[in-house]
Amino acid sequence: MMAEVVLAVLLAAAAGIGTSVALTRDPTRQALVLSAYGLVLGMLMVALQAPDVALAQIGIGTAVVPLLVVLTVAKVERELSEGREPGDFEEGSDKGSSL
Amino acid sequence: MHEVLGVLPYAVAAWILLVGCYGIATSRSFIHVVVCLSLVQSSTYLMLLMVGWSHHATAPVFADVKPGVPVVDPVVQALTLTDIVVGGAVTALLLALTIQLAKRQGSIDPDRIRSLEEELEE
Amino acid sequence: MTRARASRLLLAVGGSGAAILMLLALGGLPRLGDVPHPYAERAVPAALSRHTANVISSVNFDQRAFDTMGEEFVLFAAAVAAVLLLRRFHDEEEDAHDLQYGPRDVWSAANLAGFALLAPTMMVGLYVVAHGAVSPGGGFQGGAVLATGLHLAYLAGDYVVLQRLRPVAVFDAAEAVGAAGFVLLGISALFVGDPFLTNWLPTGTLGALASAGMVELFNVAVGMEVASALVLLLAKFLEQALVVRGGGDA
Amino acid sequence: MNTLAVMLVVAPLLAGAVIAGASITPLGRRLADPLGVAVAVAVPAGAVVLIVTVGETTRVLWQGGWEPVHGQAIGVALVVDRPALLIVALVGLLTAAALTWSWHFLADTGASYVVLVLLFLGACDGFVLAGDVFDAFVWFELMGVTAYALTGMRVEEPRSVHGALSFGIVNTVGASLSLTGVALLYARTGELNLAAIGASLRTASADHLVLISCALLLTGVLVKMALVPFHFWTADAEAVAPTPVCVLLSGAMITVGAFAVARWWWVVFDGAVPETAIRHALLGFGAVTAVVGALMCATQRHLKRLLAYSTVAHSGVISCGIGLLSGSGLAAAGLYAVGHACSKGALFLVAGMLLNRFETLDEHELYGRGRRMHLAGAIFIVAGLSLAGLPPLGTWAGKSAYSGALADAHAEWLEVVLVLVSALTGGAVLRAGLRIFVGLGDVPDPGPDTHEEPEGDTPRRRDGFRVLAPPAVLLVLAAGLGLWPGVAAVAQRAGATMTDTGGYVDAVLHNAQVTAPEVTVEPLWQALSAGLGLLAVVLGIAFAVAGLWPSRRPRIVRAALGPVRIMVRRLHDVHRAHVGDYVSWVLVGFTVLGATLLHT
Repeated sequence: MMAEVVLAVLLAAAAGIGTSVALTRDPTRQALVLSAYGLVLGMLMVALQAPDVALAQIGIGTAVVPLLVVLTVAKVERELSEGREPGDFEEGSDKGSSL
Repeated sequence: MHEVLGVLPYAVAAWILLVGCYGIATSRSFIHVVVCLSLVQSSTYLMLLMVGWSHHATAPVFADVKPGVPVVDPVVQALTLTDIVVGGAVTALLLALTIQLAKRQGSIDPDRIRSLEEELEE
Repeated sequence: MTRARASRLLLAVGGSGAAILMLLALGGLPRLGDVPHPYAERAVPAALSRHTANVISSVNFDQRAFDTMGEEFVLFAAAVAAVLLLRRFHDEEEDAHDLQYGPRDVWSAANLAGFALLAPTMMVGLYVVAHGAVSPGGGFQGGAVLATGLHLAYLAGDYVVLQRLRPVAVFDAAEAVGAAGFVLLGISALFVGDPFLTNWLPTGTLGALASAGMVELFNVAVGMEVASALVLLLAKFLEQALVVRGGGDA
Repeated sequence: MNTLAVMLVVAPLLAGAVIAGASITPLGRRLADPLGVAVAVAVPAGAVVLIVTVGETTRVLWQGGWEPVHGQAIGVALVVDRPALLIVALVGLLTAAALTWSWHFLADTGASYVVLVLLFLGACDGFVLAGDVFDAFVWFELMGVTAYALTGMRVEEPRSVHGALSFGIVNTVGASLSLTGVALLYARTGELNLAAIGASLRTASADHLVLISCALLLTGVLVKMALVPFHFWTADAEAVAPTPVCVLLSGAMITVGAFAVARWWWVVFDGAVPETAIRHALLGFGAVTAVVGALMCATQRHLKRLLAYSTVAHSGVISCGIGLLSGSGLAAAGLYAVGHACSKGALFLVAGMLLNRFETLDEHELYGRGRRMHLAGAIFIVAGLSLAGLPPLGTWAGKSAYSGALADAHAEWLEVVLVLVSALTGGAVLRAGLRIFVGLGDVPDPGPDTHEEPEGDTPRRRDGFRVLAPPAVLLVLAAGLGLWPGVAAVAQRAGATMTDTGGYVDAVLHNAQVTAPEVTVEPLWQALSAGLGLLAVVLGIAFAVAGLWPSRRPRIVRAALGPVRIMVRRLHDVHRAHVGDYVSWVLVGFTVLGATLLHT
């Protein structure tokens, strides 16, 4: 009984935080929300009697992946602020015939 | 209580899967896309673990408990473990590609970098 | 219809269709907790027959070790790929000689805490790898702890120290040894006349360290592989994020 | 024998790890090419040895020695039978051709390129031989990860990186849907072994859960097979991937995906899911894919993009062959897939030679510039005819087998699709070949700059033996297919093995000695199929001529092309989407697939 209550609460939290991961548009903040989501997922896994999986999830889903995201954000923002010219291929070009 | 929960918990996994797809489809940044993709992957962890859970069963580690005690399904847990590592690897690879995209393209907005379908017919 | 609206419409059709299908499918599932587990009922005795207390480890490293081999190579491939994709390229190479590291001002207490935590974290990581057969944990989890633990030095703010702790070539090699090691352990069974990946070492008493035969060795190979692959990944991303271009490249 | 079979999967992986480890020293780096090619040659050789020695029996190898107890599986099985070995041999052959072609390729990537190609090979082999649905998923992911990395490895090319990202994102969504399907099937049956899941499902009629699990499971594979509307990543990735990787994506991945669809249908779902449901789905998706792919292919001027869309079209044809749900349909699909993979591989390799020499892949830009590349030009044009299925080359053997299978299944209308695909894709290749290597046709308008970086740091301007031999060998194999009299028998027997559900289950779960069922073999050479093959080629040549001399088209042709052109423009508009749309399309495709299965 108690187990189901805990599960229900954690499931609701996972659904809620998961939704906000998708809806958070700012990348740095999204990495934080992702980390929080990873933690909730880890707790949910403990509640589902999966301590092994929870350990891996906390290590990879809460630490490594969000860290990689933050590092990517840092790199990408610097690249973009350096104001490189976008590549020239994205303009549609009016090329001639084949058909 | 499980009468109340029923199959609703599985719907949480399906919800996360679809919300992740929604995030990808409406995204304006490839970093956001990749994070949403990891959300999509995480739905499968949940689905697997919930399928393996049973009432009044403990974790399948016979360190503190004696053999014979009911345990939850260890197979799906092993699968989830594998899946988590695979998911992390894919995410890392796609993030590396995103970095290169920013360097080469000067943008990581999927809307600005549309498909390469520009070769036109007559 | 504008392109943006067409995209929304497409998403609405696909998303709602997929949602309806998923709901229809879920309606056919047994209620949470009532799913039958015939495979699991065979896996548990199989694990105990090989004296592996942690059934998940038995599934991962013995009964379904073939999956784990594939999974290990996924991680291996990802690390090789990250090194390949994040290599410095022509235009970057010109500036490579005046690369410098981004400034980091860190409170010295954080510095100290980072270093203080370094050693115990590594110990925990090794413990988790070693006890994979008997308690929750194992090569995956321990490897992840080891890799992140090593990067506490970065949290402590000292990238130079981290670089010294983490000579990338060594981890390149360690990763390959971990991956090849798993395969070679599997092949070792062929030499004693068993099928590939057989747990052919004698097993001890349930619950004791080194009770599960080959499971321990597979655990160590995976721990090595996971730790070094994650270190390589983090190293490549850190390098990208921290290294700023000197000079006038813009 | 059992060791050899396991080594088909394990040897490439181990060699990959060894090369990666050795390459931290300069001496070790020089090991990469010879060892890589040696393993890539050894795999198809080993597969051929097994094909001969194992014969028509099915061997089941239980990894870790966990044999089933009372017909219930514990470990992971590799199922080694004739059809699986044939696919393994094909994939190994393509890998060997690709690695030979790219010897000393991309010096700055070190050995990583060779390592990833070998892991891709191991993953394909594992996926094909896996008798366990989750094991297949793991190999599926390894195939994906290596393929995304290989596609994006030319990081100096922005398109390359972008194509790899789209590829990775769409395929990962597909993989997650597949894995959800695996979880749902596990919830129903509690099994992961394919035979065990199938046996369990067949005890009851399929409800919504089973039908939708089937749709979920197939979605991930259909993405890899590039069926419309799961195909959007294909042209983005194959147009920009390094040439040898294009060979693997278009030849190996499509074929391996198709194999999985067939195997999973007969082992897991046949007898539980109604036949008409899957028949409608595969024929419907296949026919639409064939037509869309052919039209898109015919209207491209970027060579690799043209070839990529032709891959989409041919994948549609292969899907139709599976959808006939008969051994003869599978035999046709298999023969067609082999003919396609070899012809397409040769075409991609020659296109790569053009890229490295002239730094562009634009058909108009290349006008007449290949006049002095006699051998390469000959290979390209013959491979184009082979793609169009000129008897007895390339896809013709497959098409001929289709004729019989279509008649058996009362689906003769598909002949029209087959002829159309052959004519348009073959014609487009011929148009490009004649324009580039012979300099025929109106002088085309060059359009804006189409410069692309050549592949590798020190691109080869001269075409040595190592560059010309692989496409030539692939072409000879494609040509030999229709000439070898035994080919029909091998294909028909392999098709019958695939459809023998009971035999598979008995071999896997009950350790039974199972031999492929006997079949009556219809000869390939029949008036109808030869005639249709010729018709397709004639139409293809007419199409090529119309494309080469747009100024001399008769008025009737112009009038007729009007509506087609509008339709094609619409089609191009749809393809000018971004990655978010690609994912929406995957969901739409899943919806259509699921609805088709539920409806029938």
